[in-house]
Amino acid sequence: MIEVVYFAWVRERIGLPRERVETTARTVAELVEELKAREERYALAFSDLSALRVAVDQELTGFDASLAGAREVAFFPPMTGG
Amino acid sequence: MIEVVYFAWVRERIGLPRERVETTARTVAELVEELKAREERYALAFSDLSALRVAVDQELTGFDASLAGAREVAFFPPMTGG
Amino acid sequence: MQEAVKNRGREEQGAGERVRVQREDFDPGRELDMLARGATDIGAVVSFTGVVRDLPGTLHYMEIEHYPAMTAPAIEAMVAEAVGRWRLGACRVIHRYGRLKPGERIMMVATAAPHRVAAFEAAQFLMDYLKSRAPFWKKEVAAEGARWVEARDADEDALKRW
Amino acid sequence: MQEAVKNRGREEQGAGERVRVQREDFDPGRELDMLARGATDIGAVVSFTGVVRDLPGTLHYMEIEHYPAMTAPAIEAMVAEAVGRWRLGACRVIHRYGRLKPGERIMMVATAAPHRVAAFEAAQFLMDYLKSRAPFWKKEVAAEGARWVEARDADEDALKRW
Repeated sequence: MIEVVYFAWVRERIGLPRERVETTARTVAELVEELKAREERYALAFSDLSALRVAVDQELTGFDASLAGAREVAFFPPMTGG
Repeated sequence: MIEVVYFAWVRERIGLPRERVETTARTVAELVEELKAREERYALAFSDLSALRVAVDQELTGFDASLAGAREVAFFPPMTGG
Repeated sequence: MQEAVKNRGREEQGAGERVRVQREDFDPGRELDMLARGATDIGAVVSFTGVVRDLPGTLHYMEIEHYPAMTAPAIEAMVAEAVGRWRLGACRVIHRYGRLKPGERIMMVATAAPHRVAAFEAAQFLMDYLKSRAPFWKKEVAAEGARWVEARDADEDALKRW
Repeated sequence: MQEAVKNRGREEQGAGERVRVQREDFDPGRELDMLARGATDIGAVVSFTGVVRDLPGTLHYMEIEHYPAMTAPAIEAMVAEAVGRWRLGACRVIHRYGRLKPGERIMMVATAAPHRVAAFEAAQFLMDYLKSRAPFWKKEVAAEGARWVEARDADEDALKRW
């Protein structure tokens, strides 16, 4: 079980801020494939990975990052703070 | 007649903050030569022109600047504001 | 000991931490006063304050979303790097979230160092990193509709100089 | 008309001018508040505050001398250039003279612009020019004696980037 969190327009497209996901994915990329296979709104949200950023356990990382031991994965657009 | 003004260590070496000078100098450099010829303290203050800056009528300029129409000449070390 | 008492006094006022993520507004003048206090060997203090712009005059408000579990630790890591790299005597970052109207303050960075170049560079470093690496997202809600502010290539490029 | 009334109100408080050379201290927070007020299209406010350092701990005070007839006009020219070049929405320079103790504020520059890069650059430009082109001279009076602060080559070099 892994906690998956969404922010900004990713959250809006998927329609919820967070969910617990039962997964056997070993990497973020595999998790994304599982999610895209679920429903159209996931496929839409993840259609262009270059427009997305990912954090595993609150650390920015890449889509090839391992999920071994991970408790939380967050997906969001490029940040616009400051 | 021209008003000559001194600041910082130039003022301290010459021993006064300002004075009215009767001069026929056509440039700042000529005025400096006149002043140096006066007394030891002037010669000392003006011994190294590269350590001095000059303003004519409150505008920074060079030692070759003309004194035509000038009312005030100021001599001082490089500025250290901020 | 005296220093400890002073620090406790500051924390009671809720302004002792060097990173704060909050919904409420803040007082830049008070932050600058607190920053220099107690710090030694400071000759230069630089501050940056970000304000909600409303160029076409149609913005109702800006909604700032963030990632609570990540925000403060991510900014704290940036601050630690800036403090070490430019040997800052003091540093403060405050970033708001929630609904902000045009003219309202969004955030503030303040740096204190012995000399001006270090204070300026550290503040710019922090701004560049906050822009592209702190988990905030801005949505503009205007007469024309709502839209998420897009990251600009220039903001990503700005990181390269550090 | 409303703007004129507003400006008159500010000047009565003695803080409306964008360049001030004074013996008295000032309040950076109040200056920042005044700066943004009434200005439009501001997204970024940068401030620099210079403070008297006392690194070896032996400084009694710093004496700042200036050239009254030249100081404000020279700074005003620098501000006019910065405002034009970076299209600043507002700008403020305050510089003190006289006797200042360690920890006291010496001066402040504040710039307001639509974006952060312009506000930062304009503030750095003004600092670099104030350092080497505004007619101020600092004398440090310490336990060991008095000495005029010397200009540094690095300060002169800093002007080249503008």
